[in-house]
Amino acid sequence: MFASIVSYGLAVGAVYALIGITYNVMFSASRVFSFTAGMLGMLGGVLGALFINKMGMNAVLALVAVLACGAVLGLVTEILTVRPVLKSIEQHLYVLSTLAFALMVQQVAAVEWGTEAQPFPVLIPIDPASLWGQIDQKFWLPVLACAVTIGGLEFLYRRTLIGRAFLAIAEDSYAARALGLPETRLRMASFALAGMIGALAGFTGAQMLLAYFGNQSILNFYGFVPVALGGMGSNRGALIGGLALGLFQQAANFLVGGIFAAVAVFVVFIIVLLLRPEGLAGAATARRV
Amino acid sequence: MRIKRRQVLAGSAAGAVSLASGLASPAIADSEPIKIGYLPALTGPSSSTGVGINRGTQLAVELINKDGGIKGRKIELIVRDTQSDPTKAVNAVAELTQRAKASMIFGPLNSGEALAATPLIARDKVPMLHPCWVDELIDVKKYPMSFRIAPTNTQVGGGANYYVVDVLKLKKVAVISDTTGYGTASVNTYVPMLKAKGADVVYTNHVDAANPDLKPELLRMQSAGAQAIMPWSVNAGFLSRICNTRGAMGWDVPIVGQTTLGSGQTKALLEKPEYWNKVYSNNFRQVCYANGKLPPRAQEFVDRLKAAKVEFGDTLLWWVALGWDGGMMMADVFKNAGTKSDDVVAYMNKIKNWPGIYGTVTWTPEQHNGFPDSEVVMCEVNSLKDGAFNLAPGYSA
Amino acid sequence: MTEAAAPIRTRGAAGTRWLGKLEGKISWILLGLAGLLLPLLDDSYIGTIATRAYIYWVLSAGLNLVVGYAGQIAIGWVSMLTLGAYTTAALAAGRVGPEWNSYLALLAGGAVGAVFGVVVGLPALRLRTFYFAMTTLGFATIVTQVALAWKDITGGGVGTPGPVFPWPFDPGWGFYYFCFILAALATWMTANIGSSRYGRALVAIRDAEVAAEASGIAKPKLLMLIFLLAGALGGVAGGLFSSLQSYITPDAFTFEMSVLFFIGILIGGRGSILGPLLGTIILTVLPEFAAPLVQWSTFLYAALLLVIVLVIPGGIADLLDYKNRRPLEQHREIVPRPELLPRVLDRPAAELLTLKNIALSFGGVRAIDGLDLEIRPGEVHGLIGPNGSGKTTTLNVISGYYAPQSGEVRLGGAVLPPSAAHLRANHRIARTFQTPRLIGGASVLDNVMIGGTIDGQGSFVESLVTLPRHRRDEAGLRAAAMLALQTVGLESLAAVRTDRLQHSELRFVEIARALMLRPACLLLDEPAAGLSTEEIRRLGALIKAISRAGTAVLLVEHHADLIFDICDHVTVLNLGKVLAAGTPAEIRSHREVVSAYLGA
Amino acid sequence: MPTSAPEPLLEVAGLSAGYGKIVVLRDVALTVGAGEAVALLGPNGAGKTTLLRAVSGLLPRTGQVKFAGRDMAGAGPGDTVRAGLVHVVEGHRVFTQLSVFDNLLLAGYGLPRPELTRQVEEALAFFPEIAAKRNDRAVTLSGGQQQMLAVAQGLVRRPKLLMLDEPSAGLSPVLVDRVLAAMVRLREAGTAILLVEQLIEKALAASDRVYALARGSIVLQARTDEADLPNRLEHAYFGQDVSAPLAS
Repeated sequence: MFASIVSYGLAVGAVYALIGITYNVMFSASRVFSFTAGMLGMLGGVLGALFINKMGMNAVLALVAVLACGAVLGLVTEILTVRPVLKSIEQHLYVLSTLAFALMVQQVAAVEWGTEAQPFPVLIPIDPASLWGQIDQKFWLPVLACAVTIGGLEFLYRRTLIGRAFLAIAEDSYAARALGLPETRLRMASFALAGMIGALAGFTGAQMLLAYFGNQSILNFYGFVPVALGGMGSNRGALIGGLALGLFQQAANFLVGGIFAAVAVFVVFIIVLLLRPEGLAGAATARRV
Repeated sequence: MRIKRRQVLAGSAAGAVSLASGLASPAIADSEPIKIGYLPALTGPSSSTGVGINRGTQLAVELINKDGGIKGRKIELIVRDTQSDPTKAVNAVAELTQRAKASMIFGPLNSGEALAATPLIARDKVPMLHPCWVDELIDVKKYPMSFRIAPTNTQVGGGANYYVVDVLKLKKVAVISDTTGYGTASVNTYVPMLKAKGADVVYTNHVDAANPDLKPELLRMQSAGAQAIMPWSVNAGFLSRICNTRGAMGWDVPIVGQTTLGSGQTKALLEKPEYWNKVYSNNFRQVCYANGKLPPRAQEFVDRLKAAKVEFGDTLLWWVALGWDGGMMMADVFKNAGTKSDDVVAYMNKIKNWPGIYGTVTWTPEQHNGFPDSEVVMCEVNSLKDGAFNLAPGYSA
Repeated sequence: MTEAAAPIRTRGAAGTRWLGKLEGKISWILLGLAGLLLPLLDDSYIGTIATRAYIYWVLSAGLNLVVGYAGQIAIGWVSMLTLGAYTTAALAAGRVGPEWNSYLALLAGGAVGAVFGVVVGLPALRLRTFYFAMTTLGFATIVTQVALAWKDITGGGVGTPGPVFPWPFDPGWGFYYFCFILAALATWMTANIGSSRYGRALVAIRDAEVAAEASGIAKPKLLMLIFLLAGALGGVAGGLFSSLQSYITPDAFTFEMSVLFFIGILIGGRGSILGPLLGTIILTVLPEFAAPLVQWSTFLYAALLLVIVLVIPGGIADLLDYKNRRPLEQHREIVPRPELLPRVLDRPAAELLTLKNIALSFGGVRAIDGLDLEIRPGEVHGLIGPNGSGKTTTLNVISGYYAPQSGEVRLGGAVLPPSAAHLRANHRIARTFQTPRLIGGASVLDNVMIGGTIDGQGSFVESLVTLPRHRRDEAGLRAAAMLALQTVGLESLAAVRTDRLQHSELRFVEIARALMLRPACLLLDEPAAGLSTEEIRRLGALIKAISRAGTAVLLVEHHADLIFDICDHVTVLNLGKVLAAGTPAEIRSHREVVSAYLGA
Repeated sequence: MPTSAPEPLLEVAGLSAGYGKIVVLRDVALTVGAGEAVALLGPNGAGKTTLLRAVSGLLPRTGQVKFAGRDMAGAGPGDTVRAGLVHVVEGHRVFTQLSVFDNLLLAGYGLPRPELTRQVEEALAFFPEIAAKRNDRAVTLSGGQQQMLAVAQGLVRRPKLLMLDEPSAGLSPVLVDRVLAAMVRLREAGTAILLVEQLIEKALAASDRVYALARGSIVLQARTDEADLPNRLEHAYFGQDVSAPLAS
């Protein structure tokens, strides 16, 4: 029982964390929260199932293809729904444009690839006897993906110039432009990156969550909770928040059962936000006049 | 997939036509087609049943019209895809009864929409043929004009309960469902029935079908000492998770329950094929293999389907059969009673042992549930072949 | 705000005013007739669809105030429909206690909606836009979950039959008229609010929150009232919905429906009533005429939303708003009429505004460092100094945006509470802003009327149903605003959308709005920035006249010539300290000041 | 037209710019010769910062900007920087979360690595004080050091013309002198400079020519060695006697 809470809780928590990071990567490049985060997670699963089951790709090829699709969708999001409304960001039109785009994509997924949950194949053929086989890969795959992503991002932001350029844009885009940093291209790059992270989350989580168009709204919400709790833009916060959420949710699942688990998560979410609108690790807002 | 979409278009095109012709005078000349309102869920969630049934109905109407229709009048099937959305169903009912002046309504298939549609159809005094299982839909006082051509949930659950308690001789039972109307309704009805049969219901719960991890549920069942799991849901994902979790836990209890346990989608979602062993789903004697052979009526029907190149390997034979029976039943009624609703009801009240593919139907003025208990059986889901199954062990052929 | 703009007419012949009134109402009359006569078609399919549209509109009418006016992105408002539906149905079916009369049950549904409207609304006071959107979404899912779980009341997944309303509104056309009447009522009431000072305040909160506070608008109280109303309407809509559906199960309350309400409003256009009404009707009817597209309906809604956001943010309301497509006269001149000021500023004699030893620092930087200031009624007090010398900060302390770490601000005898911007208006302290804070989508007159919000007497409820006091308020505010506009010389633009004005005109609109407070003290933050020399001259004359009418004016300005022309008294700040104070002449001759101002 | 420089490095003519509806600059013309140091003075709100932003492409503008003989029409900040015209913005806005060294690397974003590191070292050489803190995060620097870092960022690309916006703002006199001293050395190294400053005397001391901007247009142009300059400036500032004879 405890083992199940931990294994499943961490796995699903890792998926939430990855979606949260997807939110963050887009946010820090543009100050925009995008409803497309959950969409990317959903597509990671649906497209993965499509490529492997219907088109008979092997797992690696499928992963590459899915990541590519994620990147493209990230770019489309930036060009179609973010850039046009960026100059009047205080009107928050991005909430609407990204929501609209996400809904459109979800509907296409539903109609084209079915409203029933599709099976998602076992990606890595391991014999259960082996060490790796001890724990079902649907549990450790997302965790692995999460670790790799965090590591990758840390490397990107700490070791590479382009990564520092991302940080620079996030901190002060005006000064960054004045230095001649290609702000637009960097923003597109981070949306592409976010696209890949979201797709990866969906792809590695799909053995557990199945390839199902309905996962979009679930991931949108549960992926945002870690961001809200961990403070926007903070990937560490998203990671911790995500794993905590996963464990909490699963524990509630065991102790009080399905429906009330959802209610419990929501209540905690609201209470925390009302007490700390900036999140548990957030900062205060700037002057208005 | 392809078939599904083609039929959606066919169906809804008809819908559009009816809407266009709506303002024309409703006077019915003898040459005019007989309008049948048809409310399947062809798209959206839980539409697989609708798609399967629709194939049968469409075929039946096709053939009837090919042989010149009913007394020279063609049957016009006015299809409105409800997407199992009650609001769409309510709109559609208004269109079919009020504007299209349909002579009878077939459907809707899912509980939520059926519950909403039935009182409205009754209010408009249009005869109604029910493929849906929810007990509340049939009530000769409240809805004197609606008849059921399918079993009730009570019958279906009774069949399963009978198999668990009287055939498998298991006393400690766990009952679980998803949170849909169908799921909750079923459990609420079956648990008392089980208790009445002297079984000990050691665990009951409703679980959100979206919840991807059912291990907590099964662990609780196990620790409660359950000897059999009885899941009630039309959600393939949910049911397959139960099978997978049971398999992964290496817990060797039978799963006895809803027909979708045996659907293609459920099979596709299994992690290992053997997780489908010791899984018994509801089915219907008329469309099950006994000693490897279908009953003659069903066999003849299968040949007809193959001849008409209607795909059914990817769905369930009984779905197609149910759709077919619906079409044929309505045709029979109109042939013998005309289209005046009172005559229709009077005639239907007297139908006895009507030989359907899906079941043998009998109605009386007091009883509009026409499906015989004896034809509700259980089958071995892992014996799926051409959309049909073997009778579960323990039934006499 | 087209509705609000419609009845507005500058002093013209009675005939044109009457025509103008009609012009504003014509679309409503047509809609009403259509609704009344629809039953003549005797097609109850159309009847059902129309009834559904009315019911959805009852909810959307309220939601429109939340989304369209207050700009709160409440995506999950379907939860109110769910709550209302189950409350009404459960009570009418006698699932709790004895069976209620359907009409009473409907009222109860409204009440429950109202309560939860406030509960869901509360986070909006603290949370950022996207966060709030998410919470409403979350709440919507929770409500359905609970409906599934709480079997005794809701019937769980099996659901529960909806109420049947007895005569005169029994099923069929009776019920149709019931919904029609309620929809009309909802429209009337929300339109009343929309065109009242409450509606204007909402839009101000949406587009110019800071200016709203300066005009004495208290955001929390107002938003709660709106959420209450929107929740109640949602609940009533739910009750009607449960009756129309005849039987409700949780799967009837989908996210798609929530999206439909929300998008209907935005398609209609923010800050309009007619637009969202049409939007809702279109979205309700559309799927019926596009049967082959039924499975694509959500896609179409979303696509529509995207187009609206990117191409016509104004929505349908903008397309209907032909009045604002009439070209404006080019080379306009602003000719203030200071002689009107005595009428505008008719109020008890103003008092002395004093700052004592104010100190305020951001982080390590001392923005103001022990500042003393005296601003006398009837005088213009200039405040100059290099960048970062603390001029605007001083203004913000006086108008209550910053709380000083030490020192106090007094008006006459009263000490002003630190950092309570929305209470300053009660002390008749008005201000303008470095960059004009106006509502681009609203008419100039509406923008000015916002300045007088605190002079309204009527309560929210009185405005809801236009009781006499409300009508007196409106008439009074409108007259005062027109007078203020004449004073600054913009009356000819009263009915024009503010975002069509030139920059210089915006500055004068802000002054007109400030005058609505009949200010004892007027704070001007660089009013001359971006004005032509001639305009600056007129501005100067106006400011001087305002002070002579007994107002204490504090003028922060870079245009030294303006300062030296009109100020009676000048204070020079440097690094948050007073460097010198005196008459313009003294200051000009003050070498140190000159060099300081030039920055040595 | 000034005869001070044989062929102007920067040539601005008929330039107008503003924010949304607010027109701040009206028909501004000015030139900076190669290796020349020019001070741009004027009261607050005159449009000095706006002018720099418009020239460096941070703000949309109308009118003509020629740099090093090339028409910069439609050039964004990136192009301007690459062309060798670098704008050090007001308020020492450096990236506080990054190290000093990273801040400088970013200033040369896109340059090949070896070249980039070399030029970063060069830039650091101007400010030994911050060179010592190269690995500290910029948030740990004092205001003055941050300003030096900002200027150093401006140097990384070895600009032909460096535009400095109020490098003295918020600095103690000592630091101001240091920053301006660095500027003088730059100039000796052949970099042209356009300096926006509040501290008139210091600005004049550091430059060859001066423009005064008031109410959005150039109201005075002179050589810094001309007599009675402070007086004429004052008049220009306070809006009287705008018709002061322009320098020849």
